[in-house]
Amino acid sequence: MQEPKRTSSPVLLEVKGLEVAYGKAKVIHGIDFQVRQGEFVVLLGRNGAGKSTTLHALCGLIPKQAGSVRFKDRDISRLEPRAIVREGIVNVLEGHRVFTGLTVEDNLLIGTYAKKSGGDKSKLERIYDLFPEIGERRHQLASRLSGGQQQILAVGQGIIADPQLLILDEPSGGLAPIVVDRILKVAKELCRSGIAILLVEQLVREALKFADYCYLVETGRIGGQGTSDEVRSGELIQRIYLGS
Amino acid sequence: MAAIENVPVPVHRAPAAQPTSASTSTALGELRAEGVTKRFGGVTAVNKVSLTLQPGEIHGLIGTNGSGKTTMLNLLSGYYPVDEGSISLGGQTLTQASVQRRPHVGIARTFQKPRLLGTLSVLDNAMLGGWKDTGAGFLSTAFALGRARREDRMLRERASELLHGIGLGHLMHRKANLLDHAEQRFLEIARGLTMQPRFILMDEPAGGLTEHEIDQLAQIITTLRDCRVGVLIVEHHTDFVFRISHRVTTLNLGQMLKEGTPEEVRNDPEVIRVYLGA
Amino acid sequence: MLALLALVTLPFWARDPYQIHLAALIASYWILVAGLNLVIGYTGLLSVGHVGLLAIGAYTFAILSGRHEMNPFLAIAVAGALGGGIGFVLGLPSLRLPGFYFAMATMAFSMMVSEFTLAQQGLTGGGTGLSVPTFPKPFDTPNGFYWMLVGVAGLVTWLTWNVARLMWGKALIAIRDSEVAAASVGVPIYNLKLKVFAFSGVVAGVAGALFASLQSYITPDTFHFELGLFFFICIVIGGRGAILGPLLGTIVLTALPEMVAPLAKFGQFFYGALLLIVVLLLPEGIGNAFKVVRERLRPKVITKQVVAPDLRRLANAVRHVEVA
Amino acid sequence: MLTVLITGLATGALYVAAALAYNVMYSTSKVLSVTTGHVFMVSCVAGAFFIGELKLPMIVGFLGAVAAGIAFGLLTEIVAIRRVLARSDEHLWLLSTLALATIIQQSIGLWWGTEPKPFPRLFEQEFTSGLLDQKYWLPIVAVGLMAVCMELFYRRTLFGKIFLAVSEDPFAARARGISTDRIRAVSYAIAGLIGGVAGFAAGQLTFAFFALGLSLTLNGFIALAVGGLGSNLGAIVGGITLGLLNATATYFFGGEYQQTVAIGLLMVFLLLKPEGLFGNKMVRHV
Amino acid sequence: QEPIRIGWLSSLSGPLSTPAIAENHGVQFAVDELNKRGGINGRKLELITRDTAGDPTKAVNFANQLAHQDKVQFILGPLNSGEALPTVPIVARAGLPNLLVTALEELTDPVKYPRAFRVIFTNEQWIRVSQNYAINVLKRKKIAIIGDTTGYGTATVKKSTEMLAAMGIKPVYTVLIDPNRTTLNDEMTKAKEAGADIVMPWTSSTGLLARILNARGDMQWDVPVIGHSAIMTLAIKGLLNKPEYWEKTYAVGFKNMTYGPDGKLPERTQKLMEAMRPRLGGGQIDFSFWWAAVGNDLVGLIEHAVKTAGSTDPAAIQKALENTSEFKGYYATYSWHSKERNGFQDSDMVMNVANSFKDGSYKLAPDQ
Ligand SMILES: Nc1ncnc2c1ncn2[C@@H]1O[C@H](COP(=O)(O)OP(=O)(O)OP(=O)(O)O)[C@@H](O)[C@H]1O
Ligand SMILES: Nc1ncnc2c1ncn2[C@@H]1O[C@H](COP(=O)(O)OP(=O)(O)OP(=O)(O)O)[C@@H](O)[C@H]1O
Ligand SMILES: [Mg+2]
Ligand SMILES: [Mg+2]
Repeated sequence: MQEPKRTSSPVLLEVKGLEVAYGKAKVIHGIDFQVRQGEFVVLLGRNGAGKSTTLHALCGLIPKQAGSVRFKDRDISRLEPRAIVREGIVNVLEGHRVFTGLTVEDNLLIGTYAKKSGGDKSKLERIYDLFPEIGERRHQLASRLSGGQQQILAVGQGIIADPQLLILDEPSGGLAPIVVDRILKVAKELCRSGIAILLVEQLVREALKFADYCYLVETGRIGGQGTSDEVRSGELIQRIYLGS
Repeated sequence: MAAIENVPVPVHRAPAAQPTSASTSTALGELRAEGVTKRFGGVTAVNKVSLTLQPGEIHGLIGTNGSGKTTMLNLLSGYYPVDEGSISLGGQTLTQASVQRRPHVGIARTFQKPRLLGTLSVLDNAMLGGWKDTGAGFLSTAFALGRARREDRMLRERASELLHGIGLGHLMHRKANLLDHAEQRFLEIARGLTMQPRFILMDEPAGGLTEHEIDQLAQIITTLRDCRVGVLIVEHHTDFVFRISHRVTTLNLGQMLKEGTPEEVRNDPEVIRVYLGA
Repeated sequence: MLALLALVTLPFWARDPYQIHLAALIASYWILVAGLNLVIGYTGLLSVGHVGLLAIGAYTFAILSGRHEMNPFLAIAVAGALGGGIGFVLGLPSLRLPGFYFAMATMAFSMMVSEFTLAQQGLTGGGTGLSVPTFPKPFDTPNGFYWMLVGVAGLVTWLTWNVARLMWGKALIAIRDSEVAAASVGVPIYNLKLKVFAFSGVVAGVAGALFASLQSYITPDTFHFELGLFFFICIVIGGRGAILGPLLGTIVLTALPEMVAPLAKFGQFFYGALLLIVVLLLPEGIGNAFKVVRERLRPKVITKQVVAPDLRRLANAVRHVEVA
Repeated sequence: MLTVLITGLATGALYVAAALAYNVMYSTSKVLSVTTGHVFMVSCVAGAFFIGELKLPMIVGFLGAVAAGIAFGLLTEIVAIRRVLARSDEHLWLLSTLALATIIQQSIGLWWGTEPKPFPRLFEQEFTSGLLDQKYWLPIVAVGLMAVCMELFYRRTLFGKIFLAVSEDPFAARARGISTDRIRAVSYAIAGLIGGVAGFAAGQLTFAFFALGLSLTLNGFIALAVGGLGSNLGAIVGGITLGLLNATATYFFGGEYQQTVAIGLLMVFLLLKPEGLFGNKMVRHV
Repeated sequence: QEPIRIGWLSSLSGPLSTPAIAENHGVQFAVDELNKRGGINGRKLELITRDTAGDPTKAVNFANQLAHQDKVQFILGPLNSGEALPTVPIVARAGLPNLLVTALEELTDPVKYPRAFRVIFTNEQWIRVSQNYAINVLKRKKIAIIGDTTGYGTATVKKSTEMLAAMGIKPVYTVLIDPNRTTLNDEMTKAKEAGADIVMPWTSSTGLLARILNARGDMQWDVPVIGHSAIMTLAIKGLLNKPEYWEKTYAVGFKNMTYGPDGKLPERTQKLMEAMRPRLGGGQIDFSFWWAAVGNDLVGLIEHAVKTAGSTDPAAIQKALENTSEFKGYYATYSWHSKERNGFQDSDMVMNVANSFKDGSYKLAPDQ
């Protein structure tokens, strides 16, 4: 379908006919979507629709059954996760998944590991400025952090890896409204600075407020798409709210 | 089935419990925390917070990340000893009572990250919630004496009723690690309810749920309220909290910021500044 | 059911007493493993030292019924009691230790026992060991004794099966997988651990007595540390949280060395090799092998269905709290 | 008495090395491999074979022995660990590593013989030099050096943290661009290196003996438990303590109760301090 | 003509494997020779070997397996007392003749185990000969006893202490040591301080024995050492810091495997050696040859018994062995009778010089 107000900037990530199964149980039945350079894309859809699975698959974390993933016009479907991270795709997993046995600072350093400049402390300060609440606790074990603080740390871990495509899987999980707002603002900032964002969110309203373009995932398929304004105004929004 | 109506509540049978008195008195009593403080090394996670939870009340506990909500819950459910202040239920003090004692006086809780037993079935997980009502010792269990079997059956019925009620009836025999996120949350609540608690403390029950599922959660919680169960909700889904709570307490940096009706709290400039945002 | 029949009638179709002996040996091991299974497989306590309790049971029986002519059945009871008692005393402090430190405690215990049996020549005959009497009629023949063993094994299995299927089983698994969850529903963790461990001690003591009588002679080398590891592995290879699996594990691991026996001095080597192959082929453990295969053949399709509460029913289920 | 101390230190050094090897493997895989002690045996036998039988120069023999150790470390990871960890969360690794240990010990027994064989003298030295004899200080120095190197390795590089990350949440680690299998292999190679060097250095003390492995596996584990899983400082203190305890126990109580006394004391200590000397303290659970 | 089946319980791997392997050579050789000669009364011999790896439980299983599944007519071994203690009663219950190659006294009993015949010396004989040499020949009375913490070690230390006590001698120093101890300097120092003028180690662990000698040498203490015969094996030589550390070391050996003054062995022994040499690689023999000799005698005795009994009927075999007197084996001369199951005479034992090992045999110790 033709998409009027979508940015015309070149395609950064293109997923075509992606299919994934856990064991024999197929959960993704051919998903296609695009992320363009400097674009802020959001995937919406109810629990278990297959959003996270899609993201895992395109990052090479779980095997794909079919489909291709192209990034910067290179086929990365066969690459292993390390290579994909080096290509510049970083996935912030859902559910504040940080390394609780390490200190906050070490967690961030891990974030930089894949880069050539693995382990340089220079970028830390930037993160601490963005998120003072973890800056205060930089030498604490991550296990001592509150759930939300861990979620913030996870996002920080993603940002410090300075990706070209930052994937945020339900970053709002366990965050105070004001913090959600801040995180999404930060994402928007990154977006402006040229980093594409691929967001998965349950907070539809907030997500649409920041996103440029939106896909609706319904049980392993793309159920609909459009620019945020189209979605807000169109009938799609109902299906999203009903959780289809 | 009929059995359900005349299932006894064998609190008096509970191993380490003489609280027939306790349970009846708590039936009217309220869960009360007075000026509780908790420090972790340098951090003061909770600082002189007071809070009361009536039977049949829905109480919202909100606050920025790291403001001490979960810690407060852990204090009420006994995971941490309080450094200062006291916790009591219907006049009976719980300040020293261990985690294991809380269920016996009727306090249940759920966790920010669901804590289910992945290898067990949904039903078994739910049944486990009723442990406090089993008095059967090791031997009577090993020899499957009448009592052990009776208690097992009783809890089985109780749990399956609850699961049907909460909407997991169709998953009764699925392994818990195959549930997806929402189902896990609901199962945790079911497990808490099998305890037949006077009060249930929920840590971010709506976390990661869709609007639709949150509505269902709201219905469940209001039903509990109608059954005179006191519910404490720690939540960041503010409109959800404001919608169903009678009263809301706001924490900030471990301290009480505002306590009042949803209306009052929602419109409180401080709360808006530090928590809700514009 | 059929298997049970086969077991009981084994003496009638077994080709020779050797097979009976092997079956009897497996039974005596299983008696211990069944009890240990509650400790390791269900409660998740990594005990590698039960060989020590086995030794205690064995020596108690040998000394009482051998040297002091005590009635064998009484002697077994004493052996069990002693095993339980010592298990209890061992558990009292060591069950407070987390995971691997507990394993180390049990390991230390078994080493101490073996040094003790070596050093206390007056009591245990030291390196020369003790001969162990057989049981009175009708258990004095290999077949009779085999039936006795199967009987005891059956009883113990039934006991553990009860524990596993009723509330205790769930509580134990809760302790294994999430002490936090266990505590939150009021499970007195330490208390349960202690009881289960003591029970496994009793069973180990009884197993020791029977094992000793089967061996007819015991020396400290009979109870080498690897035997303790062996019991642990029987359970692990069988798969935790089940009873059939560990039983299979015990059978396989006991039978393997006999199969490679004709290889004489290469036997040990091939034993190791076979073990490795078993693990690599069935990383989920023998017990789960069937399940895995079944899921390969007929994968469960997880049907998604929107969670829809039935509030009336919920209200009923909750409200009769007040009714009571 | 001084002899007791020195011999205690020397054997203690071996236990330290074993505990260090445990640590590095555990840090990536949460596995306490039964083959830990056998690494020492392999390298020790290899050393004796290269220098003693093939008459190769000392340095070549040393490199060969260490290479053997590393190779065996890698073998352990590839054969006994990788698949098992990928497929099940149970303690099956105990079985797989035990099986591998049995295999290696038996094959060495068949090839090398079941009698201890001499380990060549590495440096010219009179045997009458008593406590200054190389068989004591070689292991002590070698292990000391390695301990320092490990510490630097953990301090200077990101690896210490990476290891922990891999063991705690492999999936998340991979999402962060860490190739977990490779990292785990590295850690096992390092363990092989430690075992290789220590096994070679202690050769004159232990002789090249096929059954060397298990007792090292056990004592190393005890030392580790005392020091606290995951702490290298703990490994050092624990190992030395155990070595001294063993020696003095024999000295004062004779052999009968050597283990009992040594381990008994350690147990008492553990009960007072359950997380071990330097194990990390309570972490937040809820 | 169905074959005569012989069960052979040997610990080919694990502890004591060296003598086991040597004996195994002998048994195999003798069986093959016999079969070449057409077997016994036309019946071939079939040897069924089981490796018990020194584990009693395995030994028990295999004893049952051989007796009941493989239906053997004879059982040889096992070697290790810890294994033999449980297997002997089992074999006895199965009513099979059992030729023992284990020194522990308790194993023979004409009443309890009428068909168990010991083919080698008993512990007591062994200790007696050693102590006799120490006390009466070397004139040493301040004895230090060292044993290992295994069953054998503890038992033997106990026994020898009792036997000394019977002679009114109390050891000046006694210690039990874990076989994998890495150094014995402090134990030896203590022994010296205790004023010992002879050291008697009872352990079959060559490592431990070598360490004792090394400690003695390193502290330049010229005390004689008399102990377990493993102290004479070639394995020791390599483990010694210096060759001369092997001097003043003696152990029990056997008349038939000892070089006479003319530097020759008894020619029966020599013949056997030459016959076996090709199988052993042709070169010099590098293990104590007497084990191979014992292996041969085991088979020789079976032949003798079956021929005398005219069948393999266990009862008849028992009779035949009971009435054996002065059966000249390679290793020793055996006689049993209805009340005696230990067929080995003291007179077959002599003391050897440890470092005199040559081509499988030893030189006679001085002053005998
Ligand atoms: N490890 C797994 N094994 C088997 N099935 C799985 C696994 N992980 C997820 N699934 C199933 O795959 C489907 C998609 O899951 P996924 O987590 O991708 O959904 P989602 O859209 O991310 O939902 P959420 O909003 O909860 O994150 C669900 O039905 C889930 O049950
Ligand atoms: N065990 C602990 N050790 C050290 N600090 C802790 C511990 N538990 C909590 N804290 C600190 O106490 C503060 C409150 O934590 P808590 O988990 O109660 O916050 P919260 O209100 O639940 O936040 P969130 O909404 O993100 O879950 C946090 O700053 C946290 O770092
Ligand atoms: Mg998801
Ligand atoms: Mg929280």
